[in-house]
Amino acid sequence: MAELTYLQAISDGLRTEMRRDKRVFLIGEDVGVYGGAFKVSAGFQEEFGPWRVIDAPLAETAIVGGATGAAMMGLRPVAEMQFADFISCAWDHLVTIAAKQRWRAGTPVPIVVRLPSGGGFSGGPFHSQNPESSFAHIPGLKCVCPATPEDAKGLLISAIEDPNPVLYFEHKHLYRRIKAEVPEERYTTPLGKARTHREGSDISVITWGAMVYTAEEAAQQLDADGVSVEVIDLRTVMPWDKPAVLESARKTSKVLVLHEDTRTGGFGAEIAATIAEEAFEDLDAPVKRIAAPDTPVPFSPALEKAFIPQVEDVVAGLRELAEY
Amino acid sequence: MAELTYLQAISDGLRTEMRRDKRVFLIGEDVGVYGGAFKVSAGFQEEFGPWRVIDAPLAETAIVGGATGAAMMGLRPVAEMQFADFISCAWDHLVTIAAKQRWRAGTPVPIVVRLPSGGGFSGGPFHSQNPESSFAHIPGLKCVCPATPEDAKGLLISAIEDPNPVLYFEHKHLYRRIKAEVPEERYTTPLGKARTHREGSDISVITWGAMVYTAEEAAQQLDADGVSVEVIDLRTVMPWDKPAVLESARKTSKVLVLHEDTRTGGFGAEIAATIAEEAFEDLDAPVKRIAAPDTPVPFSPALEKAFIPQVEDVVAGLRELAEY
Amino acid sequence: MAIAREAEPVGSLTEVREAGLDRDDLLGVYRNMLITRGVEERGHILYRQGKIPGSFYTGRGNEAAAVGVATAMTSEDVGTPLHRDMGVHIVRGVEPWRIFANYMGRVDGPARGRDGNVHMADERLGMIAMVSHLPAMLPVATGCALAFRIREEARVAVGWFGEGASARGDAHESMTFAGTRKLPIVFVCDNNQWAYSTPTHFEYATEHVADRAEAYGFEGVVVDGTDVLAVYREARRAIDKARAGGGPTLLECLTLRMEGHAVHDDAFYVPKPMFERWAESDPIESFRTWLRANAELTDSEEDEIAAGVKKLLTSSLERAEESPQPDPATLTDGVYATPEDLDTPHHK
Amino acid sequence: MAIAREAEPVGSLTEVREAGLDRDDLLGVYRNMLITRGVEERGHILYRQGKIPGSFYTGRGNEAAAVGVATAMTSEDVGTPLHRDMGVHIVRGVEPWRIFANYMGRVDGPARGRDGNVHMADERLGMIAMVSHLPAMLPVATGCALAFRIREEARVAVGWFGEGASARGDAHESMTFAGTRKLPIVFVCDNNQWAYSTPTHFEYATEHVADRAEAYGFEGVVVDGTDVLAVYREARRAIDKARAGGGPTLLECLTLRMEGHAVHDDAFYVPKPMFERWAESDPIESFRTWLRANAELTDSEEDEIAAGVKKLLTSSLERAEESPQPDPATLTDGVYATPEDLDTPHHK
Ligand SMILES: Cc1ncc(C[n+]2csc(CCOP(=O)(O)OP(=O)(O)O)c2C)c(N)n1
Ligand SMILES: Cc1ncc(C[n+]2csc(CCOP(=O)(O)OP(=O)(O)O)c2C)c(N)n1
Ligand SMILES: [Mg+2]
Ligand SMILES: [Mg+2]
Repeated sequence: MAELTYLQAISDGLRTEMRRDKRVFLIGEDVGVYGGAFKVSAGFQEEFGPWRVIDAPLAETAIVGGATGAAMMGLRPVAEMQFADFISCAWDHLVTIAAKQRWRAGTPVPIVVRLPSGGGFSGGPFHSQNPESSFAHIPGLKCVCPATPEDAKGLLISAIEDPNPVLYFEHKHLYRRIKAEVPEERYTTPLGKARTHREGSDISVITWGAMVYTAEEAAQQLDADGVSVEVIDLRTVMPWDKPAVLESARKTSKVLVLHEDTRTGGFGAEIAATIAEEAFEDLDAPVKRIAAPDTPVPFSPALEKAFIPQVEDVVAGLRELAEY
Repeated sequence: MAELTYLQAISDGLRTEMRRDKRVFLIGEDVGVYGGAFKVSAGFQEEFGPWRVIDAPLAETAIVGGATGAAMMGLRPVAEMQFADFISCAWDHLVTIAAKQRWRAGTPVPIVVRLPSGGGFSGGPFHSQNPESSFAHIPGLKCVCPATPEDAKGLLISAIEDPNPVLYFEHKHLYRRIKAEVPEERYTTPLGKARTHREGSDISVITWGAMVYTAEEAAQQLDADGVSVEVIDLRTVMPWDKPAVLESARKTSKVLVLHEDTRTGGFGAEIAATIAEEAFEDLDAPVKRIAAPDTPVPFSPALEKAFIPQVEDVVAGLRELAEY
Repeated sequence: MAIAREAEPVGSLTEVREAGLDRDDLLGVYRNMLITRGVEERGHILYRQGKIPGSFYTGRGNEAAAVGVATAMTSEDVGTPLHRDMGVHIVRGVEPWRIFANYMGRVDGPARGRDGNVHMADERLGMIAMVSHLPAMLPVATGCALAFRIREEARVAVGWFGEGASARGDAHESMTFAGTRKLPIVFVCDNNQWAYSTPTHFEYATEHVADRAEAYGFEGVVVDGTDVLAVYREARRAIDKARAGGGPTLLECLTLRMEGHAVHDDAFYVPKPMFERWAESDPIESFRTWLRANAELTDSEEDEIAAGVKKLLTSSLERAEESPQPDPATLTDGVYATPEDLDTPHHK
Repeated sequence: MAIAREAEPVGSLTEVREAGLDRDDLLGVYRNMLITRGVEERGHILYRQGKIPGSFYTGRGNEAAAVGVATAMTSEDVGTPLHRDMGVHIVRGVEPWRIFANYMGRVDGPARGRDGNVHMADERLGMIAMVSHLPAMLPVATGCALAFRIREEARVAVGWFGEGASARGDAHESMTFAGTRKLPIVFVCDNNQWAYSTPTHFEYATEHVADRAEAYGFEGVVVDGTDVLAVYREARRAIDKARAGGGPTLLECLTLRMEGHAVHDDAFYVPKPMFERWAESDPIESFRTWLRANAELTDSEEDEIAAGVKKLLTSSLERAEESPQPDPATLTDGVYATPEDLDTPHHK
């Protein structure tokens, strides 16, 4: 095992698949000569050549729609958006064609779209968003949100193997900040299986992506209060691991749903509504949601701190639940 | 008062505003000479001329983005999508510019986008969708979903007056099916105020659009069981009338949230999660959701009937709640 | 000022032979055009009988364009035909009974009742099912061409779009990408002069849509879309060029949409004389005349073909009506693909 | 083969006078170019001092293009400048201290700390704040032009875009709509030859971006974007034409992006000789030379202007640093506009 950053683990997963399966190729703006805005594919064009690491024009619909066409012809495209925010430019293609083609026409669309997402470094309204909730609502799409380097690699390989359009949200704020042991060989991490990041018995936190670490820190603080907090890392938002979430909810009877995207209509609502419906008799307190307020993502650090859920916000929420 | 169809009420509202305020103009595909795919603007070009009823090229981003630019210059554009489904082609503009411009740059964007939406007549996957949930999640946008002719007119006038981007979902299946008295004079119906379509004391149904009539029919059937069902017509999904919903929930203690869009991550999740959180102590049963299953909208009548929530589905849901 | 090349009509049988069609092929083309129109005419009757749910679209006037282009494709090529391109499905071998079944929303239609109209394609026959959103299939067709380029296969993608839909960004992004990378694709514009009720001058400001090709670094060609042989020859040239590594072509087939946008539309906005003028160059009638003058088509051959088509359509209708309605219990099946779905010719 | 007109350099002072600039104007232009570069240079220092959160972009090499076009606009005209167009903000009167405040995320920046970089605009000065998504402001600029056309006002919209962003659908839809309706708009392409690391031949397949104008039914012009007077003259022509009802123009200003895409990028992929060649036609230096040769710019005038700019920048920096950080309590204010927000000059 080698110690890899989250970013290196993504590169490693992608390289592994590209070496193993010559159908896999990468397409995106500046992914070739430059190696990608975040250098995920640094050195790839040298290794795989210009027709497997393709510098695309600044044209997101051509990139993602082109990936779909290539996938239908039997390739396994991985498309990179320079920032997840720019996936809005390919929204129509994804919801109209990629998501529906299997169901309505029988044609599978095995594409992966890599989406550097999330805030925390003053990227402002267009370089910080977490748009997974918008896509999780569209039947036919899958949404993957790894939190750890190990999952980043295993989930990316699973996403590439998957016969469906998969949106792979890689959290930029974890890129270089999170480092851990990652197996060197190829492995897959199944889509739709949550991970218990931390076991606990009094309150469950359901979350994903960078918020896993926020939850972990908050949980540690609650230890001091004698409150045992379980942290469930969903890993994939669509499909989401309902059995694991309900099991945790039934065990602890108190649940906090936490995400970095804005609150109203965010995917946390789906999770909270499901728990409240299906574990109704088991709940000792209302399911609480903590999420970003309903605004665009602000640029100034002072504002961004108020926007992204902070450890102290989660601690306060957990205390409220503990005392309920 | 005149008896108008839902469609005539929309025309009436639009004509009223265009006569009153010369800043209001209509732009869309085939809205001029043809009078719009559904004839909402039949005769408008004759009355208002070709520069206030503009036949646009088949270019949704130019239409909606163009509306934004014109609005910034002081006009009050109303853009028509030929079908709500095609708004996916202007998604990027709406979420990236229209929704965020006021907050981040101080520039208000008073546009209305008219969206003929909804199913029920074998329109298939691309002429039947109800995409309001996708937009209701985006801070800065408003979503209006009238159910009655009177509201159709009053809410449209409010939408045009509103200084924000407003998505006005007009349900195609109500166009000619629903007819009622509509005041001849100009009036506004405030955005964000729900309407009690039917009072009741045992169960609340929270819904909007064409589902109001499905709920009403189901409620009538429950009368026979001696169960009194209240039907709340949200009228606008964003902003949504949380106080009215919570009040009804607290009164009846049992709630069914009903919508025509697909279930997972639909806006019903937000409503259910909010009720379950904020009226936790008042609930005698889990908040139930009835919505379309997570698939595209099917073409065949047999499949479409299984897709769109039917009166009997709602009746079954209400009975389940009544017996809880 | 036109920039695109304006193609000449095809003259003699010799010229046609050079372009790759022998006399049997020509009769086959004629037959396919008859089937194309026949399927839509019968479909229209079904619609009036209340057997087709939703709306109904035809491509009357576009038979030569669709059949001509499809005839120039090989079985290995791939295309994304649209709502005026019934002829493509016919040429590539979709049996008419399955088309009628699709119209009626039955399980044997390529879309199995899940989608209607011409929103269908038999993937095994090298087609990809269109969506309503126009021209959203062009990026997909471009991606097919990209796959052929990556694998260095001698295959070509054909992407159809209407002159109205040419205004949308998807057309631009596809042509930009295909042009910069010289991908093996032919962009075929069905220019039927109306986009629903919208005339061409509100959709583009050049004389021809094909005048735009220059802006993408490849050739634009305008051809009379009612002349099946001219369409065939130009499509063949463009496809051969793409196959040989010469990059894309924009081939514009000029026709008139001879009916309303869909069944509900009486096309009141189209000037009568325009219909009259174009009625004189009906693609099927023109080709019949040509065949009689240049390929010695006889009365009996003509009758035989017509009778064969009629029989085919009648039996197809019967078979389609026997196709079952989809089972509501299957509604939620297959929203997500399974690995087995990839066991198709393309996915190896 | 180029289709667009390639503009000549501006010769004499007389020619400039005819184009509408007297000697004072010329010195003003020179001063604005100095301020433009100065603001970005000082910004870069602030960035290195850790005072600017996030990233930092400059338009070095594009000063003449931005200042030249903006100088040709009237105060009634409206524009959507981008991340290389600092000069537009300067010409239209945004005070440098507010720009520094914006860089640093302070409340006195036009974006009040909510957005950073050059994502800012003073609406009262006829600009609309850009978004990151490129070239998403073009449809908005087109809509401004539409408003002017509907109200029959003699005003013009100017929409900026990069040569890279020209590949996206938004550019196409805007130009299509503006071309078919002959809207009063000038599309200005800042062609700095790189889109991040991507060279032009992967973004478009023509010689010039302006060669595309023909496809939209209007004129394309390519001008040396380092020659402020040529840019001014061509922008003025295009704007006058639009104002007079002559419809759009695509004006392409050819430059080189003289730095990396943003601060973090050392532009290793740009061939050294390319930088060297373009360094020889530095826009400010070229104009200074021209002014000395053609407008008798003296040493003392030059010193005075330089000193004035320096003083302005220094005091602006001080003032900006005094601007408060935004109050987190205000975060959720103003997601939705209120009717009072419409009490602006445009909304009457
Ligand atoms: C993106 C999009 N917007 C609107 C429509 C509605 N619509 C269906 S066909 C049509 C006209 C299309 O014109 P054209 O591209 O010329 O094709 P034609 O129907 O004339 O063959 C329109 C506006 C659509 N299908 N897709
Ligand atoms: C829709 C979209 N996709 C990707 C990006 C990321 N991005 C920012 S600038 C840039 C290059 C832009 O090139 P160009 O249009 O030539 O402008 P330049 O920066 O060279 O002035 C890219 C790819 C973006 N801003 N918008
Ligand atoms: Mg057409
Ligand atoms: Mg550039």
